[in-house]
Parts: sequence; structure tokens; C-alpha cells
Amino acid sequence: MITTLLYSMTGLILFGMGLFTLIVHSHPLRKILAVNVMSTGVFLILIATAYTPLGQGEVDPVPHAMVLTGIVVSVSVTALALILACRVQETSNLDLLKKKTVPETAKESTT
Amino acid sequence: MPKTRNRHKRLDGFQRLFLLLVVCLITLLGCILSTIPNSAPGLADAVARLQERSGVKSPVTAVLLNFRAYDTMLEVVVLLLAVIGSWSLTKSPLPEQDTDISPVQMGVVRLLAPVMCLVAAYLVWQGSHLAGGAFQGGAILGAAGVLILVSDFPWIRTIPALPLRIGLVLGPLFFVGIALCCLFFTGKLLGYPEGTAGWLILLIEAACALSIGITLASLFAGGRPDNTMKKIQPPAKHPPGKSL
Amino acid sequence: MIFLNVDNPSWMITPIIVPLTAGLLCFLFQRKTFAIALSAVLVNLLAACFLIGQLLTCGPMRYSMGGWQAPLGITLRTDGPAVLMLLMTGVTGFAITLYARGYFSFRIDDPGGTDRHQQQQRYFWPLWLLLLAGLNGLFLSNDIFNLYITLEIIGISAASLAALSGKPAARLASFRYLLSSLLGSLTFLLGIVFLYKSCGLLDLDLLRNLTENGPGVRAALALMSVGLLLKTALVPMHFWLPPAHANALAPVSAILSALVIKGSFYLLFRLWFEVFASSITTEALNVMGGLGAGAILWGAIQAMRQHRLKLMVAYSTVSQLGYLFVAFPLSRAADNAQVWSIVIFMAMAHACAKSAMFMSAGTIFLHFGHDRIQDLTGVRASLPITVLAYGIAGVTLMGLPPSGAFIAKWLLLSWALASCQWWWVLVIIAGSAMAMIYVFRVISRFIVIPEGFSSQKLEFHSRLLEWPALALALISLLLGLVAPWLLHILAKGSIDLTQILPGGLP
Amino acid sequence: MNWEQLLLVSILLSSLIPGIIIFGLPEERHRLRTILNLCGAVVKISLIVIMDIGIYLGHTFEIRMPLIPGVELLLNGDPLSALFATLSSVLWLLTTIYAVGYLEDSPNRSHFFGYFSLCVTVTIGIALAGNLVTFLLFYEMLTLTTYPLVIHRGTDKSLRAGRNYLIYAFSGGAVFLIAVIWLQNVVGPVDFSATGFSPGFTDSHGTVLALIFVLLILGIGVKAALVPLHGWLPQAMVAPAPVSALLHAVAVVKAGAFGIVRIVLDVYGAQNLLLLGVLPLLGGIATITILYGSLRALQQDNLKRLLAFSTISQVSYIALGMSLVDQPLAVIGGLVHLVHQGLMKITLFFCAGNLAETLGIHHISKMNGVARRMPLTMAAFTIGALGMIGIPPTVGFVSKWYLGLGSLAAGNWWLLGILAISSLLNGCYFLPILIRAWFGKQQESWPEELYVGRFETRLMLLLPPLITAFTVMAAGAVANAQISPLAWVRFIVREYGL
Repeated sequence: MITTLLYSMTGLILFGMGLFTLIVHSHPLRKILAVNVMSTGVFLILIATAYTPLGQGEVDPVPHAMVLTGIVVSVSVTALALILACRVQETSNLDLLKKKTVPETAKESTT
Repeated sequence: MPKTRNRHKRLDGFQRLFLLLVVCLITLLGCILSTIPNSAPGLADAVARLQERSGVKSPVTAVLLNFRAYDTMLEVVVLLLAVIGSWSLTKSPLPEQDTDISPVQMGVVRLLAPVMCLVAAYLVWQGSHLAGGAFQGGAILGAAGVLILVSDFPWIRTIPALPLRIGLVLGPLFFVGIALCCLFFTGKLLGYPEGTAGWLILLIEAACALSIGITLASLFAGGRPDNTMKKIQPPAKHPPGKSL
Repeated sequence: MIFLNVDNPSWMITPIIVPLTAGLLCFLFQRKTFAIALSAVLVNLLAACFLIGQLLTCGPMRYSMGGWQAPLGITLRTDGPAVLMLLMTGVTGFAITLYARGYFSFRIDDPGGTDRHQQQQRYFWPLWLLLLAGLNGLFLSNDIFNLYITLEIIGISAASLAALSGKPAARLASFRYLLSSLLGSLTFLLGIVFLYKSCGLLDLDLLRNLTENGPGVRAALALMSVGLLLKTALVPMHFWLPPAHANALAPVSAILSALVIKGSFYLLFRLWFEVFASSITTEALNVMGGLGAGAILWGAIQAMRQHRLKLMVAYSTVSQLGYLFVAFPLSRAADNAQVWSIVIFMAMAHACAKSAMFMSAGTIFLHFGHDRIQDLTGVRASLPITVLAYGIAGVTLMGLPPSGAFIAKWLLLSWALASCQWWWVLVIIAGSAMAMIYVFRVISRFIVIPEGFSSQKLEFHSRLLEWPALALALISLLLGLVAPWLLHILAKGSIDLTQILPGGLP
Repeated sequence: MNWEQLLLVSILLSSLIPGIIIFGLPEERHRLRTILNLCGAVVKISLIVIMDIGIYLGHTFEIRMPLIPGVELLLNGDPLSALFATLSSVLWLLTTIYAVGYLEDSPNRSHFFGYFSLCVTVTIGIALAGNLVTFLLFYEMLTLTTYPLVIHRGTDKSLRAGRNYLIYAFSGGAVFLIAVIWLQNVVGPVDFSATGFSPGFTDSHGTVLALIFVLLILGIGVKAALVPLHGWLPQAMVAPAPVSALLHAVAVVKAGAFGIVRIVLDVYGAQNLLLLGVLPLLGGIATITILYGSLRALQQDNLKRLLAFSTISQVSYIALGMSLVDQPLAVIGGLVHLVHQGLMKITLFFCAGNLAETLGIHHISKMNGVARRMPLTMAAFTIGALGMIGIPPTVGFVSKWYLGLGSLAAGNWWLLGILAISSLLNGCYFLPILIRAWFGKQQESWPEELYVGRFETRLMLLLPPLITAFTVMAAGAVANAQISPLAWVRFIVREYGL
């Protein structure tokens, strides 16, 4: 019981951390990572619900299946978001993104 | 990851307020979560009861590919959609040109890739009774693909688009095809005929694992294959696939 | 052939499987894509009509995927609202498909066109067809986790479509859209987790019959609602909508505004008024109504201030969505069969009108190369049918009779007056008045031909660019006249509901 | 569908179909367009005459189309709708002829005539509406179809006028909508009937019903141009002359006045209104509007603006007649003024349009001696003006006579005084124009003299005002005959059992 609760609470805290970062930080990569942290949190809680105390029947496989599905969805969305972020970065001249790319350019040109 | 602007700054008013809000929200949700009695029956019993009829021994695989196979079918489509979306956005910056591959890397890849394919096949195979299945296998296949991609083999550039697309679509299309065949034979979409469930699930898993592997590798490549033009374009200054 | 019977519930899967397969084939072959897409949307439309007929003869139906019954397996079901949403998607989708064909061939045939347009068309079709499959799946699904996956299908394909135009602004908007949609679905998923932990069930019908009403269910409903509101773009969560809709290609804008948003709204309304009706409090309904009122006013004010046509139309979507939410507190005054009527009328009318508007705006953009309202004087001389379509769609947005929006507003006002809630009346009327201003601000420019005006002779003139928009606009205008028929379907579908609801809400 | 229903539908279609075809016609096909327009108008008049006869013989014309519970579309031909429909269709024919002449060689005629036909369809729809929902439907559509006509010239001024028109009209429409819905919530669906809703409601919901009546009158008063809701009307004068004629004599303002008649006679009914005690309010507004319109008309130099203010004043006679709903004579006066004012005002607008189109005269100060250049036009104008003042044997006299009799019968002596003052004011602003035109000396050349042919102006511009002026005289002279507006109005009043 305690274990379940521990996992659930950790998941919730991860969710909250991700949410905070997603809203507060403006960097695209951070946002994407934040979303990933959030989804990890959700999966953690979901997995924790599958747990049943010993001797009270089987472990519930449905949350497992749901988490597997969720992970795949999360992977595909993350990939798409990363590619999209790259394209945004290439084609837009946002100040923030410039700041990121300029030093790299300098580094490359010196080497 | 490069440092970003927010790293060393103190939080401003809005951010503090928001932090407070998030903390409150999480506390509230935590309280609610801890008060929920663990009495809900769940679906474990139902799965256990119907396990024999599912054709596989692993309960997770039974749920994924039999009881709730419709979910899985749509989910394979989600993966494919990510590829279509990324292909619609841009051409793949990989492989770069004129990079020397170190012999060590080359050797490792040559050694590892076949082994990974083998492991993937094993994972798919054992999915019917233990943990494992199409996604796990596909993930290993995808990793092999990524290894090959970062090794900048020149032949990657010459992979024609059509077989690649066939590979991508194979899993979902096969899944839908089986589903429709089941509809034809048993009158139920995805209702496998008596006794064939195990084999059909294995077939679907194999096709899906292949597709998922190719899908993941394509997603890593970050765009559609650029082999329509014979003349190879000069590489972009900051290939996005690498900068992140 | 037993499964060709009219009363076989297997017909239900046609609107999901056919676009899905067609989308995969479009991606695979990349040739004859229009033919594949057109036949798929045609079959989809026919299937929607067939399902309506089936509903009228056999009543609401359930279909278990793979023969596995409800608590474990996934079920689909048809009822009045679902088939009407299918019909809406079918009709609008058919017109949008034709328009998209005209749109892409116009751009590809353009002498200044590049390879880029070809690529856009190539990826538009599979994305659109899979989006269509996702939407239909959403309307039919009866399983909360399955609904999550359909939401993801919709979200990913919609974001990819929004980025299709390749403009930096469109990509940035699409990135925001994708993240918002992702945040929305994660919150929704967290809600599912809470729900599963409290009830151990995923099937909506079973959840509805559950008397469980603890804090877990309420938290689940709250989380799911917030997620869906984010996807539906209710003020103040609308920030992603205007740039995403305004910067996309015209057919994509039409899809996003007309259909995608309706999907998440439909789910939200269903959760509130069918599944968890017994957990809903008056305060919660009033909060929704208040947000809706805010959306009506804020969206309309922003729409009046825009200088670009597509941005104005996008803000008008924000405003029109508000009416759907004002229906929340007022639906309490209605009886079971009527709960859906406002929402269905409003959603259908808005879907047709808004897609017609975006199509017209896109046609104008194609021919004139810009959409600055200031410089669009005398468009009527070159594109009379487009302007007519725009005008008729505008009439629907204003909610004038006999449009479907008029019926919805009539019901809203009638219920508001009957329950003495004056403030909603004022909001609705103010919203309509502002809609009048932003619609006519544009129309008066279009139809005025000042003296000495020489109209541009346009070289290309594709019928597919003009007529689908006009047809949709006319449908939206005349929707009110078929109101009894729609109500008949709704009443047929909700028999099931009245039996299951234990004399409860709303 | 029986022949009566078929007739109703074809009455609407007889202008709708030409309108739609005209939208699709290329600009150059003006002959075909004219033929279509005239055919439509003639067919419509014949159909409406058939309907009139049918109504007189006691046939019922009715089409119902339910929308949602409690809301249905209802087209219904009763004597009152026949009155308005006949008036509209006859005047449409004349205005079409006039507009063809007026807009010769001007651009965008397809557009203009298309909306013109739609506008008439909608007006007939208002006439035939059998309940408030249907009335509301056509009432809102009227705004939509007239708006393009108002801004037809495309100048900044006309755009501004159009914007104001829209704001006024839709605000009115919104208030009207709320009132209609509220009324339905209180008394249930009401069809137009000779008695109105059941008097039982008046006892139980007195205050609410009185409030709803005020809202209804406010909503409809925008189109009827009751003070202080009249602001759009003088501005809308920037539209071409046929539009002004149509708007003021037939469509918009008349639709508003007709709506007041419907609300008073058919929705509430005399009995309820007397119980509610809201009639003096209507009478008061009407009185103020009559005097205000006349006073403002006195100050105008622009001829069309003067006519606009005169319209504001004259249309309120109808409302005045309705405020004395318990007096059959006053009701007759108000109803017959619906027709008479239309005939007179359209004559005046035709003539003003002729002056502007032929000689470029827009202002009264430029009209010195114009009657020598255009005697026929000015003769028609004179008849119209005398009618407005109420000189026998014109129709204006008939209306005022019945209104006076009605107010006497009601014991309202002061109303008689108002009528007298109003006639005096009418005289004050019309007579100087007549004197100037007939006896003034031409001081300078006409601003822009366009056309010198066999007649003083184009034949198509000249004929319509002559016909209407003749009718103004004739209908007044033979008012007591078997077939005349007055006779029909008496028939209506008999039907209402007053």
C-alpha cells in the first residue's frame, strides 16, 4: 500500500514539475522535455494502480497495456515536436533561438 | 544541452505565483489520490477469466493484441502519423556527407546491428508468454536503425522511398487487413477465429515490430528521404538532427 | 450474406476503417491520391447517412470490438448526437476535400509554383484522411482510453497539417498547437488514471451507471475537462488557436476550425451531460457558462480589431465556441431529449459556416496574394460566388434566421428567459451584435465597387475553389429548416439515455 | 399541397427566381434582365390579385412548417396581408420600370436588380407571415437584402449610412427577438389572429406583457422610424432614388408600420391592449414622431432629406390609428394610410429622382421655375404634396378624415388638434416648394442637364410618377367605390369584428 502511494506521489510530483517547466520556460527543448517528464509521471501513477496486495488476485494487466500504448504515443509526439522545433529554429529569427545557435556557429567556424 | 536564459535567474512574480499554484494543485491531487480506496475491482479478474481464449499466455499481450487490439491498431497509426508529419515538414538532414567514419564505429555497427535484429525477433517471439512483444522488438530494431543512421553509411542515401514507405505502412495495413479478414470470417472486427488467435497475433506483432523499427529510425532521421534528386545537396549549416 | 443486413451493428466501423485504410494507401502510393481520398470521403458520407437510417429503424446500437464485452473490451456505439456529428464531419469533409483539390491544383498549376506545393499536396491527403478516421473514431467510441488515443490521432495530424504551409509563422504556431494539445491530452490521461483508480472501469456506459460519486471521480472529471478545454480553445486557453488557424493553408484552416475543435468539445459535453451527469454541480456549470461568455465577448472584440481576414475568421471561431459553453448552465432548464439540441445545431451550423468562410478567405488569398481587409475592395467583381458564400456564412455566424445558429440561439435565449437568467441573454445578444460588426466590416468592403474601379481580370478560375464553399454556406443557412428532422434523430438516440439515467440530471 | 398553398409559394418564387437568375446574368444582358424583372412583377401582381379574390371569397391560404417545438414557420394569407402584398407588388412593378430608366448605363446593374428582387420577395414574405417567428425571419432578411442597395454607390458617405442602418436595424432586431421569445415563454406560440392571445394571460402576467409590448414596439419602431429611433432614415437617403422610393414607400418603413399593425391587432388584440393600458404610450410616441418629423422637415433644403423627414412624420399616422384600436374609424384611417402614404410618397420620390437625374437638382433652393422645364413631373409632385397635406380629393384627405373621425369618436379632441397642426406643418414645407417650382424664376442654368429628348425626361422615368399621381387622385376621388383601398380596409375591419 505504501509503495503504491509512494509511486503515485512521485508521479504526481513529476507531473507538477513538468507542468511548471512547460509553462514558465520558453525554450522549445525545455518544453518538450517538460512534457516528457509529465508523461512519465502519469505513467508512473498508472502503473501504480495496477498493483494489488499479495494474495488478492492477479496484477491488473490493463494499466500495463495502457502505459505501453501511452509510451508509444509519447515517443511519436516527442519526435514530431523535436523535428518541428528544429524547423522553427531554422526558419524563424526568434531572439531566444538566435542566442542558442550563435555560439555554436562561432565554435564551428573557429575549428 | 546549452545553458538557457532562465537558469541563473531568480523567479519573477508570475513564476512564483504559478509555482505556488502548481504546488497547491499537486497537493490537492495527492490528497484525493491517497483517499481513493483501493477497492475498485479493476479488470484483472476479467483478464484472468478470459486468458485462455485469448490465444497467448502473457496477460499484457492478451490485452494489447486481443481484448483491446483496437487501441493498439490506432496506436500504430499514431506512430505512422508522426512519420508522415515529420516527412511533410522537411527533408532528412541525414546522412551527412564527407564525414569519416571511424573504423571502430564501423566495426561496432557491423557487429551489433545483426545481433540487435536477432534480439528483436526473439522479443517478438517471446511476447506471447512473457514480457515482450511488438513494441519492445520494434524499439530494438529502431535502435539498430539509429546506429546505422549515425554511422553515415553512404548506401543509406540510396534507399528508395517506396520500399521505405512499404515498410512503414506494412504494420498498420497488415493490422487493418487482419481486422477486416476477421470481420469477414467471424462477423466481428478483430474477432480472431477460434484457435487462430495465437498465430494471427504473432503475425501482427512481427509486421508491427518491423514497421515500428523503421518508424523509429525514420523519426530519428528527422525528415523524408531525399533521394529524389540525383545531385547531392550541400549539407545544411546546422543540421537539426544533430543540434539537439 | 448475414453481415449485409441493415441491422448489423458492424456497419458502425465503416466511417473509421475506410478513411484509415485510404489514408494509409494515400501515403503508400502517393499517386492518384485525390481519387482515393474522394472515394473515401464519399463512402464516409454515405456511411454517415446509412448510420442515421439505421438509428432511425433500429435505435441506438453498441458494437463490441472483437466480440469482447464491455468491461474489458472496447465498445463503439451510435446514438443521436454521434450520428449527427458523423453527418457533420461527412458533409463538411466532402466539401473540404473537393476544395482542397481545387486549392492544390491552383497552386501547382501556378507558373510561379514550386516543388513545395507538390509536396504539400502529397502529405495533405494521408494526414487529412487519418484525421478524419480519428474524428469518426472519437464520435463513435465508448471507451475512455480509446478516446484518448483518438484524441492523440487528431492532435498529431492536426498539428502536422497546421505546419504544412511551411511558413515560419505557421510552424511556430503549429509547435505551440502541438504542445498545447499534448498538455491537454496528458491532463486527460491523468484524469483517466484517477478514474480507473476509483472505478476500475473504462467503458462510458458502465461508468454512467455507477453510483460512485467520490472525490476521485470529481477530480478525474475536472482533469479531463481541463484537458479537453485546452484542446477546445475556450478562453483563456485559446492562445494557440488564432495563429494556428490563421497561418495554415486554407483547407487546413477549414478542417481545424470546423471539425477538430468540435471533436474535443463533443467529448467534453458527453462526459458532462451523459456520463458524469450526477457529479455535476450548478457552480461548475456556471463556471463553464462564464468562461463561455468571456469567450464570446473576448473573441468578438479581437475579431473586430483584426486587420487580416484569416485572423479575423480565426478569432470569430474563439467567439463562436463560447455559445457552445453558454449552453452548459442553460441545459439544466432542458429535459433529456433537448440537452443536445443546442449544441448540435450550433456545432453543425458553425462547422459548415466556418469552413465556408475559411475556404472563401483562402480563395481570396490565392487570387489576390494577400488578405489585408483594408485592400480587398471590390472583390465581388472578380469572385462573386466566393463573396456570396462568405456573406451567407456570415449571416449564419450572426445567428440570423433560418440558420442552424438561429435555432440554437433561440433555444439558448428561450431557456435563459425561462429560468430568469438575464445575463446570458445580454451576452448572447452582445455577441451577435459584435458578430454583425465584424462580418459586415468585411462584406461591405467586398461588395462595394467604387466609381472608377477596374476589376482585376483573373486568369485561373477553378470551380472547385468556389462552389464547395457556397454549398456549405447554403447548408449552414438552411439548416434551421430541417430542424424537426434533426430533433427527431436526437430524440431517437436519447431513448437509451432516459432509461439509464435514474431520474437524475439534467 | 393544394392550390392555395401552391399559390402562396409561387407568389414568393415569382420574384425570388428572377432575382437569382439576374445575379448570374452578365452585365451586358440588360434586355433579358428587364424582361425578367417585368415578367416577374406582372406575374406576381396577377397571382396576388388571384389571392385577393380568393381571400374575399373565403378561401384559407396557409402553409405551416414546424421547426422546433413551439417554433414554426407559417405563411398565411389574410385580408391584412393581402392589403400589404398588393401594395408592395404594384409599387414594385412601377419602381422596377423606374429603376430600369434611372440606372440606364450605370455599372453593377445585375447586382442592383438582383438584390432589388430579393428585397421584394422578403417584403411579400413579411406581408404573408402568419406568426411572429416568420415575421422575424423576413424582417431580419429585409435588413440584409436592403443593405447592399443602400451602399450601392460605394462612396464613403453611403458606407457610413449603411453602417448606421445596419446598427439601428440589427439592434432593433435583437430587441424584437428577445421580446418574441419572451412572449412565447409567457403565452406560448401565438399565430396572428383576429383576437390575439387569450385575455386570461393579461390578468396573470399583466406587467410582463406590458413590458414585452414596449420591447416589441421598440424593436419594430426602428424600422418604422419612430422618434427617437429614426436616425438611420435621413442618412440612408444617399442611396439611388429607386431605392429610396422602395425603402420609404414600400419595404422597410412600411414593414415596420405593418409590424406595429400586426402586433396591435393580431398578437395582442384590442381587448388585451385596453386591459394593459399601454395604448396611450403608443399614441404618445406616434404624436411626438408626427410633430418632430414635420418640424425637422421644415428646416431641410435637401429635397430627399425633406422627404425622409416627411416619411417619418407620415408613417406615424398609422401608429396613431393603431393607438385608437377600439375605434373602428381610427383603425380604418390608420390602415388605409398604409396604402395611401405609399402611393403619395413614392410619387414624390420618383419626382425628386427625376429632378436629380435630369437636371442635377438636389436642393430646394435650386428649384426656381423648374416646373416650366419639367411640367409633368412637377404636376405629379404637386399632387403628391397636396395629398400629403390632406387636400381633397386626394387620398391623403381620406386617411386624415377617418383618423379625425376616429379620434372624435374616442373623445380625444387634442388628437384632432395634432392632426390639424401636422397638416399645417405639411403645408408649410410643401407649399413653398410648389410656389418656387411653378412661379419662381429660373436664375441660373440647371446644374447638370443631361437629357433633352421628345419628353422632358426619359419615358421610363416619367411614366411611373404619372401613374402613381393619377392613382393618388383617383383612389381619393372614388374612395367609396366597390374596389378601392378604402373598401378593402373596411372589409378587413369587418373581419376583425370591430
